[in-house]
Order: sequence, then C-alpha cells, then structure tokens
Amino acid sequence: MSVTELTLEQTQQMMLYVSQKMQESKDLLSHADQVIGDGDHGIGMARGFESVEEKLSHSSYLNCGELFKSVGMTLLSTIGGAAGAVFGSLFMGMGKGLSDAQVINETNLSVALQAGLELIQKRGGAKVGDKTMIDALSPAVDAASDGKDLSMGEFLDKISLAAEEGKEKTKDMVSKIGKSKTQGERSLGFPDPGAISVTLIFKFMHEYVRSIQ
Amino acid sequence: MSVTELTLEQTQQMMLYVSQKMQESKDLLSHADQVIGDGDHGIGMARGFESVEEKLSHSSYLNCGELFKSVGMTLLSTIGGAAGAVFGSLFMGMGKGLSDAQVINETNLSVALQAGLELIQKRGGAKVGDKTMIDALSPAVDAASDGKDLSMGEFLDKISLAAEEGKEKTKDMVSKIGKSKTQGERSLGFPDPGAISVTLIFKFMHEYVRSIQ
Amino acid sequence: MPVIKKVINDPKQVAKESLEGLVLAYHGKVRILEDCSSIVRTDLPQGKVGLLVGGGSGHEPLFAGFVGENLADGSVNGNVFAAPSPDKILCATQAIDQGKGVLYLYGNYAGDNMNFDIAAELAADLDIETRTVRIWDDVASAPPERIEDRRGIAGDLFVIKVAGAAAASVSTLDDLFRITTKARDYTRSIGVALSPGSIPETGEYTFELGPDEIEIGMGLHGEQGVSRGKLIPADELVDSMIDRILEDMPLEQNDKVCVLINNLGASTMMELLIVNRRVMQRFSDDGIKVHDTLIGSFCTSQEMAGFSISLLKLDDELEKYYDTPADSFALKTR
Amino acid sequence: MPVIKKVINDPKQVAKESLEGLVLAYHGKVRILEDCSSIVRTDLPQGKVGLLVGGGSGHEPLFAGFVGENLADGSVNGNVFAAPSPDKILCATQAIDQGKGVLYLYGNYAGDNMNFDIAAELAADLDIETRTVRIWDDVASAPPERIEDRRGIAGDLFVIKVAGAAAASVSTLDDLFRITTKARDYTRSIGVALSPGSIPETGEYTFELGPDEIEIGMGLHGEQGVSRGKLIPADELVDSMIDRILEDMPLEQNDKVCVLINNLGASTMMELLIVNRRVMQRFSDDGIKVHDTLIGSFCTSQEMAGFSISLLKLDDELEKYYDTPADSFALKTR
Ligand SMILES: Nc1ncnc2c1ncn2[C@@H]1O[C@H](COP(=O)(O)OP(=O)(O)O)[C@@H](O)[C@H]1O
Ligand SMILES: Nc1ncnc2c1ncn2[C@@H]1O[C@H](COP(=O)(O)OP(=O)(O)O)[C@@H](O)[C@H]1O
Ligand SMILES: [Mg+2]
Ligand SMILES: [Mg+2]
Ligand SMILES: [Mg+2]
Ligand SMILES: [Mg+2]
Repeated sequence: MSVTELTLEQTQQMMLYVSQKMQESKDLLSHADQVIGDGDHGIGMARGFESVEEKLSHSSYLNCGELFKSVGMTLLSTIGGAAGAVFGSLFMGMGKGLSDAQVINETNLSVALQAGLELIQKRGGAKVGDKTMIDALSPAVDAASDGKDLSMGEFLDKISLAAEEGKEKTKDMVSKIGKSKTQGERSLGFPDPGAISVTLIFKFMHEYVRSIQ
Repeated sequence: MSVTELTLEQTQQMMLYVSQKMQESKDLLSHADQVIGDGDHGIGMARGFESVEEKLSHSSYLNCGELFKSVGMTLLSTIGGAAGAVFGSLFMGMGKGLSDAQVINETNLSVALQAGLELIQKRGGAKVGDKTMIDALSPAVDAASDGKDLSMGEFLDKISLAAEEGKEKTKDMVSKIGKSKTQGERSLGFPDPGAISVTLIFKFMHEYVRSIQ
Repeated sequence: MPVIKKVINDPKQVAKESLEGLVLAYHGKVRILEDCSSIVRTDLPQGKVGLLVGGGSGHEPLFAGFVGENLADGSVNGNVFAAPSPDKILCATQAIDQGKGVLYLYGNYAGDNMNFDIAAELAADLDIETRTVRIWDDVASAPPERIEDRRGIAGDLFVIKVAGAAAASVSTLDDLFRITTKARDYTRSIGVALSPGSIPETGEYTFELGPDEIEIGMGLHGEQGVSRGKLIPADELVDSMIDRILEDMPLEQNDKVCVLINNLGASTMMELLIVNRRVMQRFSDDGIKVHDTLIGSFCTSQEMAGFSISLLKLDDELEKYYDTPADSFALKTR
Repeated sequence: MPVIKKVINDPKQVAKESLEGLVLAYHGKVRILEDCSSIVRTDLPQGKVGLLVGGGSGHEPLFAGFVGENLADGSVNGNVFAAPSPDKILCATQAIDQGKGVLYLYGNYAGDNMNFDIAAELAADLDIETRTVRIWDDVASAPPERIEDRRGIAGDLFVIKVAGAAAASVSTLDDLFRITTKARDYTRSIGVALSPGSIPETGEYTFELGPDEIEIGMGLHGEQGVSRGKLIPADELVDSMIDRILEDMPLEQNDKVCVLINNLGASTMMELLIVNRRVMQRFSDDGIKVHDTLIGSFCTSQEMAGFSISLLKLDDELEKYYDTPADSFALKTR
C-alpha cells in the first residue's frame, strides 16, 4: 500500500529516524570535511541531530510547521558554524512553508523545500555551482516541484536521486564559498560535505517512508 | 721503534688528531646521551674540539703546560654545560700538572692526569660510582701512576684499557650526578656518555702514538 | 598516523571546560553567561559602546583571552572550529549592551557571518543596535579584488586591540565602526603550517604533510592552505611571506607598523624569534619603522606547527588606540 | 620516527639568531653583549644590586625573555640545553655590576653549577662580589631530604619575578640573596610530558613515548622524567600532580599561592585551561587562595608536548615583591 501523505505523528517519527541515522553518519561526514574543509562537519551534524532526537522525544507539536521549525531552531542553536545556520535555516524555512499543515505531502513539501532553499540563500548568498549544499538541495527542490501525483515513497526517491546527482556534480566544482574556498582547484575531485548531508537527509526520509509502507 | 716521550710539537699534533677524531664521534656521543641524558653530549664535544682544532692549527706554545691549558680553556668556553666545565678542567688541570715541561712522558702525564682529576672533582664533587666520566678517568689515573718504564704506546694502551673498563662499569651504576640522575634505576644498563668521551680521548691519543712509532 | 594525545577530560566538553578554566584564571574580571558559551567583563563601564568578539573554539587564547580592559567587552565562543549560534550571540549582546549598541567583530567565515547576521536581526527585534566588522587579513586566501572573500586569521588581534581601545573612548557605535574598519583595512597577514592540527572529538589530524612540505597560506582551522611548498631556510621563507604582504599593502620609508608573529600552536619560541630577526632586518633595510612587536601563541589551531606574520600599519589615530594600555588574560600591554 | 621540521637557518646558529630576534623585539630596552651570548638592560638604574639569570638555550622565552624592568638585569645564554661558559657569565657580570655585586640565579644542574661557580671565582678576582641562588623547584626529581639534588624547572619564573622586584628595591646583595632564597624555598613544581622534544642540531627526538604513555616528573631538557605512566583524564592527572606538590609543601586554609601552568612547548592553550579549571577547583575545595595565575609558554623544551604546574606560596614580603609590576619581553604584569 503506497502512502501519499504522512501524519504529524509519522512526520515526527520520520524526523526521529533521520536524527538517529545522521548521528551514525558522523565519521563519514567529518572525513569528507577533512579533505576539503576543516574536518568537523560530521561532529556538528551529529551534535545537532542528537539534540533534535532529544527534543523530538520529549515534545509534541500542533502542526508540521511547528515541528519543522523546532527541528530548525534546535539545529541552529546546537550545530553552530556554517552547517548550523544552513541546516537550521533549511528546516526553519520548511516549517514556515508548511505553516499549520497537519500532514505532509508532495504539494506542501515542495513548497516547504522551496522556502527552505530561499531562506538559506538569503542567509548565505550561495548560488548553484559554488560547491555547497545548495548544489544538492536546489536540484532536489526542482525535482519536487515538477513531479505530480506520486506516492510519498516515489516522491522522496525522486528528490533523493536529484540530490545525489547534484552532490556528485560538486566533485567537478571549484569551491567558491565556505572553508573549502581557499583551496581553489585543490577542492576538485571531492564532493561537498554539506551536499552529502542533504543527500543523506532525503535518503533517510525515504527509508523511513519505505519502512511504513 | 717504541717512543718513550712526545715532543711539544708531537703533543700538539696528538691533540690535533684527538680533536679531529672527537668531532667524528659526535653522533655516537649524542646518542649515548639521548638514552640517559639530554642528548647533546656529542654536539658539545664536537663543538669544543672543533674550536680546539682551530686554535691549535694557528697557535704555538712555549711548553706542554701552556698547550694543555689552552686546550682546556678552549673547551671550557666553547662546550658549555657539564662537559665544558668537566673536560675543560681536565685539560686545564693537566696543563697545571705539566707546568713548563717540553715533553710529555709516563711520569709527568701521570702527575698531570691526577691534577686533572682533582680539578674536576673540586668543581663538580662527583665521586667514583656516581656514574660520570670520573668512573672512566679515575681508573685511568690509577693505571697511569702504577705502571713503570713503559713506552708511550704501552702506557696509553694501559690507560685506555683502564678507562674502557671503568666506562663499562658505569652500565651497572645508578646515576647520582648530572642530567641522568633523575632517571635513577632507569639509567641502569647504559654507559655514561662522559665516560665514553674519556675512553675515546685516551684511545685517540694511543692511536696517534702508534701512528708515529 | 601518530596518535594524538591530549590532556582533556571529555572530548565533547573541551570548549566548555577550557572557557571555565580561562574565567578562573581571570580572578573575577570576567564572568560566564550560563548556557551562552559567553563571557563578559564584570567591570563594564556604564554607558560604553559595546564590543563583542567571537568565533569557534580551538584557537585559544583567541577570542576569550582578549576580553578585558580596553579590549573586548565580551566573547561568544562556539564549539571547536564552529561559529557560535545566534541565540548565544544574542545572549552576549544583551549582556554587553548599555544602550549605545554593540559592534560585532569576528573573522570572515561563512559560518560566522551567517550566525552573527541572524543574531543581529534578533537583536534588532529587541531594539539593540548592532554593527558588524568582519576581519579579512589573510592575503593568501583571495586576491585583492576579492578582499571580502578573505578570511580572518591572527590579524584579529590587532583589530581587537585597536577596537577595544576605541570602544573605551568613543561615544557612538558609528565611531567605533569607523575606527575598527580602518584597523581592519590596515591589517594584513600570511601564515604557513609545518604540521597539521587535530580536532579533539575526532582525534584525527585534519590533513597530512610530507616530511619536507609546508602548507602556504594556512588558516586557523583544519582547512588546508592555498598551496604546498618545500621547507626552506627561515630567512628565505620570511622574505617570501613579507613580499607577499607588501605586494598587497605597500609600505614606504618611514611608515610605521606593528608586527605580530603568531604561533599556530606547536612551533617553538626559538623559531619565532629567528623569524622576527629576519622581519626586523627586512624592515630596517627598507626604512620602515617597527612600532611594536608581539610574538607568541595568540590565535592557534590546536597542535598545528606553523606561524603567521601580521602587520598593522599605523596612522596617528590607530597609533593612539594601539598604544592604549590593555589588560586581559592573554594580552597585557603598558 | 616522524621528521622534525623547524623554521631555522643554520642549526648551529639557532641560539645566537634567536637571541638576536628577541633583542630586536624589545625595541631598545636590552642590548646584546657581543661575543658573550648575553643581553643586558639598557636602562639599568645606577647603583642597583645586580641580578643575572641564565642557562642553556632551547627553553625560550626563558631566560632572556625575563630581562627587564623589575625583573632580571641580564641573562647569559648557553647553547641549546648547555649551560653558558664561565667567560660569558663573567662578561655579563661585569656589564651588570654597579659596585653592589651581582646575584647569580639559575636552575640547579651540574653544568650550570660548575660554570657559574667558576665565573664567580673569576669575578672575585676582579673584585666583583657575587652570590648564588640555585632554583630546585621540581619535586619529582629528588626526595625532600635531598632537596639540593632537585633541578630547576618552570618555577624559575616565580623566583625570577620576586628576585627581580627585590633587586630593584633592596640596597644590598645580602638582602637580595635572602629574599630570593625564600622565594626559591616557597616554590614547587611538577611536570609531565606527552611527547618528546628535539635538539635542532641532531634533528632527533631525545626519547620515545608509546601512544598512551606519559613521562611523569619531566624536566626542561631531553633528559627523561622520573617514571612512565598512562595518559589519564585531565582532572585525574592534575589531582595526582597537585597531591605530589602538597605532600612536599603542605598548604593550609587561607594560605595564598600563585599558580603557574607552563606549556613545555606543543600543548594547546585549550588543555592548559582545562588543567587550570581543575587546579582552581581543588584549591577552592581546600580553601586555599589563588592570588594570581599565569598560563602559557614560559619555560619550554622545544617541541615537547606537556606541561608543569608550579606553586609559589606567598607571605607578606613575597606578595609585595610578586605584585610589583614587571615589564619584559615575555612577562608583563600590572
Ligand atoms: N553560504 C553557504 N550557503 C550554503 N551552504 C554553505 C554555505 N557555507 C557553507 N555551507 C555548507 O556548509 C558545509 C560545511 O559545514 P560545516 O563543516 O559543519 O561548517 P564549517 O564550514 O563552519 O566548519 C559546506 O560543506 C557547505 O555545504
Ligand atoms: N659533576 C660532574 N662531575 C664529573 N662529570 C660530570 C659531572 N656532571 C656531569 N658530568 C659528565 O658530563 C656528562 C654530560 O655531558 P653533557 O651532556 O655534554 O652536558 P649536560 O649534562 O650539561 O648536557 C655526563 O655524562 C658526565 O660524565
Ligand atoms: Mg567544517
Ligand atoms: Mg647532555
Ligand atoms: Mg568548522
Ligand atoms: Mg645539555
């Protein structure tokens, strides 16, 4: 049976699952950041999602907007660094986009992702091609807006794939923003750590949805 | 033909030879000092004997006393550290003992070595058994005073052997003086670097004498 | 790879515990703002214009070590190599503000920029005026035409010193902004690393260097420098570094500068002094006057061996502020 | 073994070039005595009792960094890890003496003792009065009944600080000797190393340590410590070090001490601050008052990672001298 929306309760469960899996991705992300950044991306993401897990385990929300805002605020105040601002903004923007929705679905998630992307770009000014998480997020946002009438599983699969492709492309980019930018050409050949995080977040969302189908 | 004394000229040549060979012993001595001291003994001895070589190449002396005093003063002012005071005193004491002698031989060398030993002990207060160069020098002084009517070659061979035996015994001693003393029991099993230097100095004197026989 | 040994308790608590240790070394001159990873002067003169500095931890004594008399009023300290979050910046801002507003002064990194900007918006919501000066002294990190892309390294110290003295005497935030901006614009640095640092929580070095390699244009974090080079004799290396700075900020005879030779961590004072010897020879040859020299570990990058050279060019106004006696944990001048 | 990289020119010239670099950083307050490896204050007050410090190089900023106002009048600096020779000590003595004599203050090592003693005899021949205080603060290096066998480590700084202030105000060498001896007797230290240092001329580490080993009772040179131990959490390690000092110099409630946490070289300020946190917790538990805290690289041993804790117990007289503002390259206090 294919799901076309997630309840508030399921959405909270999904974010709990994502939080756990992102903590498990700590070393992978730090190692990616060692190559072209300052080596702490996984530490920050793990710290942030540990707090999200803690927060979500003890809270209940009125709507999905509140839920995502809470995730965003928690990431913003516990990750710090570029990732804190960027991933905090992603979920805060999504929360704003979801507003008082009681469920998430293809339609409102597509709006939410767009709002998240915009907030990040307002904060950090990165464009596609600068070798940041934007390069994974932006194609995902595009993919989210053009598909129609997909199940949640199909929808998240599509987003994940788009993000994954975008992340792969960052290997061919010279970094223009963030700690890796001083390395210039030396950043070639390696994917952007934040882009990997975006890919993983969507992948884990997808995994959760598959698990309840 | 066996030599029973060295002229002033030969003595100066001998000390030049000793200076060259001691510089070549730099790493050996530093490594010995790495194990139980601060690792610089060879550096200091090489620096000192480089200056002695330089000095002796450009000086002439009225007598053997002056010659040895000059060696002692040069070592004292260029080695620094414990070795500077100790080996400087050794040669200054020998110079005092030799006084205005025009040659060195078994008799006056035996007096000179005794005088050198006394000056070192006055300065540093080390006794036999403290695991210092005294443990090589003191047996050599004893050996020097009891032998009679030996050629210079035989005499220096005997002294060298006594020093060598004394140096070997320092392996079984717990250091009581100098940088190695804080190591206590951990200094067991290793020879004292300064004792190695004493042994080498006599050995190189002996080598020189053999080369002119 | 060699094992990284550190005298710590819990790797996750290093930022917190070192801040506590620093406050205890100040003997009452600063206090911790609980849950805000921030410290503030206890003897904050009433009605002064505020100066808040901050950034990631792991660079000790930067930033917290420069909070004190005629220096910063407070610092907000993130986790190791991670900019502090907006809520903590806001918390420190509120503690410092005396109605005259607060200047945010920090190194120009994407993370710091975003977090301080968000905090500034939150402060505006509370009617606290803020202005921002980002330090971008590292000449290696971008060409002059993209100076705003450069990052802040040890030159931070010069800018904080001038800004701290100015903050103690000016009466408006705009004045402080103007003077601090000038100090920033008159500061240039360049760094090299001989060995990498590590992050306590990973316990791993952040990059690798060959036995005779150095990393040129090194920053203050694990991110690598701009290029690799060979380890050359000190005088040659210093010459190339000074050349690079002077290309960017030409100096003329009789110009006055302050010199900072900053230890990135594990270099020896012996090396820094040998570096200073060459720096002084160069400037004496060129007729440039060295007004003051600071040598030591001010802005570090964990156990990284390496150093940077920073210059602050003085005009009369900057000289006056630079010469104001300062007193903090990590910088005392008379 | 990893390659040791250093920013130097000629390994044989490191002591000379670093001394030159240091003098250039002082901007005229000290001068070099040519051919004597010594520096002397340029503003030596007329008729003062002299204070000469010295020892091997390689411990920068010790000793030369503590020459200045209300500190030492001069320092004589040997080669790396080698006591200076008598002729150089004599040369510095003559430059410092103002007819009131000169106190020799240095760490208690066979090499220093012999060389300074010979210099004292030479000085006596020139009718210059000298007296000697040997610093033996390292509690690990010999039991209390053989205190004269202990070596001098970072506690040097406390003794020099008190002696320098005293030398600026007393009128006889005997008074200076008495006060300095008291400062020495009230000072205790203990050190640990996490990794070895090296000597520039050999380019080799002076000993080896396993990945989880520390060297306990570490000195300031390549010579190893007293025993090996395991790397334990910071708080535990600090407790054991403090215990060891207090066994030797018991403190009672309301006793006043100054604390020095000295970086042997490559430890991070972050670690030292975490160490200080625990030191302060301990003393606050015991009701012991910490009058002042110094944390930094004062007495180093090349690139050795590790640190020492030193305590100076104060009485009214020592406190007065300790609190005298001091100004030198490496120590400025207000
Ligand atoms: N201005 C920006 N806009 C979007 N993403 C950014 C920006 N700056 C940095 N990032 C992302 O942040 C990631 C680095 O995060 P992290 O390592 O946690 O922070 P820091 O760079 O402060 O150490 C980069 O890989 C990049 O994807
Ligand atoms: N008081 C002393 N009397 C005699 N020899 C001594 C004394 N102290 C040290 N030595 C000798 O000096 C040697 C060490 O010399 P060196 O390493 O050059 O000096 P330092 O100990 O100052 O580094 C020791 O091996 C020992 O033989
Ligand atoms: Mg990072
Ligand atoms: Mg030695
Ligand atoms: Mg970071
Ligand atoms: Mg030595």
